[in-house]
Amino acid sequence: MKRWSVILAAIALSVALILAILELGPAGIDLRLPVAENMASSGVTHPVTAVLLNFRGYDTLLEVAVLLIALFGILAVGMEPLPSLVKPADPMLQRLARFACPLVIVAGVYLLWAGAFRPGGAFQAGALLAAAIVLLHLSGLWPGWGTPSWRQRLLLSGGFAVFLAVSVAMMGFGALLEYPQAYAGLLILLIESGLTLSLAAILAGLFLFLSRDTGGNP
Amino acid sequence: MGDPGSLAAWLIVLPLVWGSSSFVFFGKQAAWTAIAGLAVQTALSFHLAAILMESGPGVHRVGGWGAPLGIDLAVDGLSAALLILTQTVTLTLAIYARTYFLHDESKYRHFWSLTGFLIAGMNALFVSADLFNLYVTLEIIGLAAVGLVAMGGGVNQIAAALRYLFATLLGSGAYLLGVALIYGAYGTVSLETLTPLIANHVPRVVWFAAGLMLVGLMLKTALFPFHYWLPPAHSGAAAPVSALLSALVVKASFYLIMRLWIETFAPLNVGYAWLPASLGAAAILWGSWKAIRADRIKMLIAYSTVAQLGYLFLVFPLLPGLKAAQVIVMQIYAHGLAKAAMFAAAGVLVKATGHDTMSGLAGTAGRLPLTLFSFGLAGTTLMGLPPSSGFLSKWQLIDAALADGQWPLVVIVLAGGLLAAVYVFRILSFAFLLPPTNEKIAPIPRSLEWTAFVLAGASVVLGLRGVELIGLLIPWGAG
Amino acid sequence: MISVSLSFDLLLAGALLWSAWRTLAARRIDLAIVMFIVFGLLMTIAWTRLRAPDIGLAEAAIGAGLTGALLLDALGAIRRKKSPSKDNA
Amino acid sequence: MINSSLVFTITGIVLFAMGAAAVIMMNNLLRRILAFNLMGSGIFLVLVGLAQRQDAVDPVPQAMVLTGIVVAVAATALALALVRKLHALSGRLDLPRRDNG
Repeated sequence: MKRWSVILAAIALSVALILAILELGPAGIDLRLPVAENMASSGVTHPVTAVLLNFRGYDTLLEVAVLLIALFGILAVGMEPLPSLVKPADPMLQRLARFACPLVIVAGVYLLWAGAFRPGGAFQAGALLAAAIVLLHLSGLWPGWGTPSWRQRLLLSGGFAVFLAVSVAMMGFGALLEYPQAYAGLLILLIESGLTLSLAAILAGLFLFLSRDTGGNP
Repeated sequence: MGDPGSLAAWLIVLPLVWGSSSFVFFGKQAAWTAIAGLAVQTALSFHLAAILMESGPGVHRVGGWGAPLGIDLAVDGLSAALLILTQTVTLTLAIYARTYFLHDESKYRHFWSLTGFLIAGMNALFVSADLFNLYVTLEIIGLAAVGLVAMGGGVNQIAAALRYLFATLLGSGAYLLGVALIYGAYGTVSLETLTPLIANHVPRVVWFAAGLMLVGLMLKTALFPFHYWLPPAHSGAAAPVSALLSALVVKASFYLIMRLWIETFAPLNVGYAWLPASLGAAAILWGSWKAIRADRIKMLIAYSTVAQLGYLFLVFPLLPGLKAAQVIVMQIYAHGLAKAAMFAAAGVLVKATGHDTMSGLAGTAGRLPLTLFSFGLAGTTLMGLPPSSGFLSKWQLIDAALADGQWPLVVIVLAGGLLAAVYVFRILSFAFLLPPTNEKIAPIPRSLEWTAFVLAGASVVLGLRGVELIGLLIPWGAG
Repeated sequence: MISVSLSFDLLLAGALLWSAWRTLAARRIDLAIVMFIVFGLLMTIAWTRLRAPDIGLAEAAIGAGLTGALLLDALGAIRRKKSPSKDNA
Repeated sequence: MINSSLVFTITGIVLFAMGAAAVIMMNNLLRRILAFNLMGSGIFLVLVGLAQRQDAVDPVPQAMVLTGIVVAVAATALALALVRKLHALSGRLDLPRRDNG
């Protein structure tokens, strides 16, 4: 009964929404114009990066806060250490991981640098670095994380702290995140570099704190 | 940092600073850092309100771009009222929590960082003027609250946290789809830019978008029948967390509904007002009934929250209007203060008797008179007895409803008050009338009892000083 | 007359819906997770069709990659936890 | 005139409805997490697709979706942590039908 009413509601919603969007005329406001007009003063040349770290940089600041909250939540839940995997990691996999990791790191740094003028940026770069760490972990070369030391905690929250500090410092120029035009590019690169490191640590942490598989004996 | 906009920005930044620093430097000083930060925030929020009364609403253009390209923060009397409530209640609860968690420090060490981020998210929500930015603040609040419920890690907490998590994710999903449709229809998510556009023309898809956002936010506010996740989450969490969640967190998503429906979505109110109002009436009756039948103290208080949230939605047919906004703000204050006091008092009772059942209360009145007195004071606010702030909010609601010819609302309000009296007296009768069965009553730090009393006292005293609070909303009504 | 690119889009949309359906309807949970990762990779293609390469990169790395790894790891942990208790029973 | 943006917008709407219905109906918590992610992907498709229905690239919704993807992975990780803990404590992968209140 409940099942069928949910299914019917879902179908009705889809049909109604599809019909409604098909009759929709053009939007009254086109944000591509102001984005294009202000690109020159944004400090980067790639529009998505300009929106992400300048025009709507405040969203991004809060989004990093969301990631940190998930991390706090995972740590607060307190995972118990698991019995370790039965078979030790495959030496073939280890060789592959050792070979792939430098490549992934280079690719990550490239993405970070490329974000200023073409697709890429801190999030993709951080995710790639995190993937490298997860790969090392899965091949038994990187232990899972238990309770983080204060150094680890500094690394995890450092990118956010840099972002927050820059945002607040800019209040001296008028408002949160109001970069002076001449330094916008530099400040964005500073924020993105910090974010890349911390995002790599957080995203890998989401995995490694959860995994809690210390790699050795249980 | 003299203008309201910059003050609002500081209210978002400060809790992020102490929240993340208490993550890096765990330990005893984490609590004190949080309390110091909250004290500064409280002062700033009052300062903000004072400036607002003189100079009117303020705007902070983040990044200096201005909407619709950038994101604006907008502060008016309504947001200032909620900022003050949030900072003061959290400050008091932080003092309570420091003592409450003193002996379980390692288990609850993430309380401070999660609370910091939670408060930052709430402050950000109260002042954001951008639909997508509001989505991010909703996620901050939702995930931080889920983390707080799960903290401690017992089976019941984890199950309650999961139920809460799926409810909040489903709610923000529906909200975000609404935002996506609105961006598609108008090309902007800035409230300031949207308001004239929506007043001018409403394509059909925008009706659906508003409906999705309303349902999503009602789910997050635990309006009946979407309340199923609230009682386990609010009753299962540690007492300071229950107090934060019941007093403040559910009000955040409600505030957003109200913010949208009195301004930007006001042209859509005609079609939707009856739905929240009738659900609100059902919430009052159902929540009170479940509270009367509850056999655990914190479950009773949690169901009382379900009922009290109903009053907020009851006001919808009277919107938009200054009077209705005043009723809502007074009810948010009355319930916020009273419910924080009740959960704080319940925390004392649970700590003292060692369990959470109603029968365990037998004879506690003689041992913990101040706590039971606080509970009773908070109870008068929930019942709406004079001179409490609860009386003021319900009396204003009746007054406004009669002026508008909406007499069914009056019946519901009166019935709700009677039902509240039944469940409040149920607790008091266990505590006062039954002979003590439990000889072991653990010693309780005085500061726990006193913070509960301060909150309960504030909920009553506010009834005598309601004029100032209501006055804060007048610049909003004029502007 | 449907152009080549539009028919590719329709095919891709169909594949997206099919993989989503399989994710939800698969009897075995491990197959559901694998179908979800397939769905993530199809999403990556859809983002390039929508000329959103930034999202495509993020989807591949985070949506399909990290989320998939998290899900598989959780499943592994749950199975590892389950098997000893089964032996006892 | 139907174009690729509209095709993916419609796909997104159906994905949202499927995902949301499954989040409500399913009992297995891992499946509900999968359904939540499908629902999220659907929303992201609508956000970008509908904004670009005139066939012009719009960087603003694209940046919003990047934000949304990161939020979704954060929520997924937290949900998985809770599910794993629940399983470790109680051995079950679903929520009890009715709470004991």
